[in-house]
Amino acid sequence: MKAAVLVFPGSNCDRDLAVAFRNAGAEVSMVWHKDDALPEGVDVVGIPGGFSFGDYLRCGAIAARSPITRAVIEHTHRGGYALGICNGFQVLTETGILPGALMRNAGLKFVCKPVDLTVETVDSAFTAGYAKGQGITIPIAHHDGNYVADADLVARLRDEDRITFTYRDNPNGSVADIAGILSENRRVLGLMPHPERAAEPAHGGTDGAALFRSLVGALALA
Amino acid sequence: MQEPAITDELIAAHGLKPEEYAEILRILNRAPSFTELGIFSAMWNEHCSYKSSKKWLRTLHTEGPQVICGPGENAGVVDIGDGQAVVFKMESHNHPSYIEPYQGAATGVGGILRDVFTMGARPIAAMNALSFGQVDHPRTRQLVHGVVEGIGGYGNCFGVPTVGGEVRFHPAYNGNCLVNAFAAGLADADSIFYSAASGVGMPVVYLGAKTGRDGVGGATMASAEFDEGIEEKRPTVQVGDPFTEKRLMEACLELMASGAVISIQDMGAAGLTCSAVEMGDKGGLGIRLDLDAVPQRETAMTAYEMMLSESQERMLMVLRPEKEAEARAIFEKWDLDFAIVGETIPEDRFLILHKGDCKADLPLSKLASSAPEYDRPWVETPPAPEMAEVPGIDPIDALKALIGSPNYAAKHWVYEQYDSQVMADTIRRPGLGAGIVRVHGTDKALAFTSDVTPRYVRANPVEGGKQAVAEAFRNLCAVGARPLAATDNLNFGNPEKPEIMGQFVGAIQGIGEACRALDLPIVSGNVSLYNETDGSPILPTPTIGAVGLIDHVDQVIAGTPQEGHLALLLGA
Amino acid sequence: MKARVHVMLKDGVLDPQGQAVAHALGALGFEGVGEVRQGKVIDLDLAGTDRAAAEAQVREMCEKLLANTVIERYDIEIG
Amino acid sequence: MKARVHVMLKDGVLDPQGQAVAHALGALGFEGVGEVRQGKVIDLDLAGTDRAAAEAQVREMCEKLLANTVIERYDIEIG
Ligand SMILES: Nc1ncnc2c1ncn2[C@@H]1O[C@H](COP(=O)(O)OP(=O)(O)O)[C@@H](O)[C@H]1O
Repeated sequence: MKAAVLVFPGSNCDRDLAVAFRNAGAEVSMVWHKDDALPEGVDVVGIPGGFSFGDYLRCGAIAARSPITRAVIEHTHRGGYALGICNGFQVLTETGILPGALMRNAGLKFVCKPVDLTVETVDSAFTAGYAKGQGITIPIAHHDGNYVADADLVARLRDEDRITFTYRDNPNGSVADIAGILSENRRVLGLMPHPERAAEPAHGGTDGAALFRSLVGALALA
Repeated sequence: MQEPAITDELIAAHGLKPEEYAEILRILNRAPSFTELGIFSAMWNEHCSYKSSKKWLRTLHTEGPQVICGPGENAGVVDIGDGQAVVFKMESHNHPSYIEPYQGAATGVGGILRDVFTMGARPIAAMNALSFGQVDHPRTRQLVHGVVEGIGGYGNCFGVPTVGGEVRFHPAYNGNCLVNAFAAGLADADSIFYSAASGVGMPVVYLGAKTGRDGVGGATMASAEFDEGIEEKRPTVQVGDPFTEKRLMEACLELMASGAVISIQDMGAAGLTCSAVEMGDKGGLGIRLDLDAVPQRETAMTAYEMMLSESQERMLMVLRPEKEAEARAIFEKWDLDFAIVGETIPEDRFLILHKGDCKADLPLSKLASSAPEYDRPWVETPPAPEMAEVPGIDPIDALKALIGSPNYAAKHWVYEQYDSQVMADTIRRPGLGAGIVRVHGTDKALAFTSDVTPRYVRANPVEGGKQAVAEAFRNLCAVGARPLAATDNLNFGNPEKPEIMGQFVGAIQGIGEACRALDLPIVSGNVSLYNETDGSPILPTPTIGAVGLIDHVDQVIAGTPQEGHLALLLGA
Repeated sequence: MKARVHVMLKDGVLDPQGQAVAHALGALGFEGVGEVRQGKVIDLDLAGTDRAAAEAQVREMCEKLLANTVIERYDIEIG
Repeated sequence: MKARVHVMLKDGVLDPQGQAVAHALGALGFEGVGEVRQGKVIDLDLAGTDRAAAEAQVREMCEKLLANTVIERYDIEIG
């Protein structure tokens, strides 16, 4: 199973994401934002957390227009998998690969702490390793994680079972407590919490590990 | 452009005393030019020269088998085994943070991170020790919000986990808050980079962001007491750009790995001046700078402005000439400026050329070494008055009062605004004593703490100094770490007052004694004096930042107390 | 030529920053402050002298980068 | 009454956001883009009908809260 982790000049969770993929058994290559193609045979693209371009203008906005991101858009159009965490989720909404937008937290402050989530669907390669309704604890660390979508979009996400995680105690004002969503074909996941920071016992919790394990497992079989 | 004539007012405005100016005349055997005056004022102000504190800093305990590099470089370097080293330092940004809390605190974090990666270390942990005025003082709320947001804004974007710190409130800080920022990085023990230039005719290279008029005169301000005129000094605050700093760090680490770097120095206060003089002086060489080649953000900048600019996110390097193309390509990859701005020369000269004119021609070694050094008069702090009888109070009420006081309340409002887990190696987040970060890819970990209790230091500087060291030492032991070494950030009032100087001397004596007794060498540090407003000083605040080693993460003493656990009281 | 772009949240999208400003103004004792909305202003220096061409170019910049049209609207002044 | 406030970094103060936007526009192929500065725009709904009084009030808001006059300047339009 081959994963590619994008590196924008201000990415700072790129190494963390690569470690989590590797520990789950994936072969990982790091891909520079100025490249215009993904390496041959990539199964999943990881878009890491951080501040891709300083988060200037809007979080993820400049990264979403980078040469490598055009290649990611094509990859997802071909049915390829992608995982965007935190800033990566912001990049995915800015490209339009995922619907909605992420705004400044309702409390206006950066928030870093572990939060309790509910697993809303297990019908995806990312979440197959959890149980539906399971409570998990994963850290967040963001300033702009307030997911906005109009009522129609929220209804559609619900009807199509595309909400993967919800907050139990909403830390940022997200509509419908949404913490993560899937694309229509269920192959692209964007989420604000950082599963790669809860993937080893040393992190003080391992609830995030199942995400990488089930993804790598599913794609290795595919 | 015509440079202003040197007048007594101009000399005073540069923070130089008449006798200091007389010394300049003696060294040069002529009057300095305006640019030269600026250079002297930058090199000789308290902030760069440590002229009031040097004598006492020499008495500290700074050595030990674990110490690879003690005070004198950008940061201290300590062996952690397996060919690795931890590089750390703490530094204040008090005055800028009081004037513009967000940017002042942010650029303080930026400065300390640069100190660490200049030495070849990737920053892996940060802390911040903050002292504010009374909670209900009109300025406090804005300062707390701005400072905390600024620290988070910079550190979070840069990508370093903030794992500890302190927050205190006391009326003595009403007019002068303290912002002390700590950073630690990880490096291979055999590839530490130092500032001493070597070799004649080697290119001097400017790296990073462009130069603007930011903070011209800021180093002078940082050492001046606040007064009514503060409004006019405002434009000396700079804006930080953590995104550029992140790129600068990645580019520098790549550059160091390429073998292109002979020596490197970050541009802090009075950037180009201090960094160039230090590289030349430590290498026993002269430096020539051609200012026309300096990347500039603004038009029509003068030599004076460029030499004193405090624009952030810049470095100066002496390059191996055969590596130029490779080095340039690295900086282009990260979209940063790379410009050859001069070279090392054999003569003892600091030569500044601009638009075909020689703007400064100074004996370089004298600039660095002949800064005045003062043995300021001091008086021993008299014993604190006897405490009044402690009122009889119900223990539970007393506990409630303590927990409810801002100084002992939970600090999560502060540290939850800091990313404490980026890099995915944080083992213990802020909130319970020392923070712990794993050494990436190993089972080792490093513990970090920052401590001082200023009211103890005021009551008895020697004992208060000892106590700060002892508390830091205990905080490390309490998580299972072996204390390795420490850094100090000595914040005091006006050293020209004998009673303040007495606090300073006493605290250093206490810190020195405790460090010797516990074998905890001080490997880096920073002194911030003149923390006074309208003559009223802060509490003496010698912050101690300490680092400990944990051989295996399994040895971390963690866990939160639970019902049924046994409580033991250890020690005297 | 100079261009100025305003990017504001669309009506109906909650503006937490604007709300916080309104709240803070109230706390400072300013009276009669109703709704507050906060947005971005971007000033651009452009080469060229053709106003219509400049406006078309800036519009394209807004669509491609400066605004997130899912939640934001923009207006352009060529000055 | 409506008021619009622009808050911009003073000339000469580094504007990292503006720089990043200029760079991104260049990378997207937009030509002839010189300096870019980014600031805030704040729209306020005010009670009262006296323009001069409104302007004075908004000026006070700027000095006290909306702008950080150490590094920012502001201008006010009463509309
Ligand atoms: N400014 C700060 N930044 C980060 N962490 C902080 C800060 N202030 C306090 N903390 C953290 O909060 C916890 C409690 O701090 P403190 O009240 O000083 O107690 P302690 O005596 O345990 O250090 C510690 O873990 C400390 O690191």
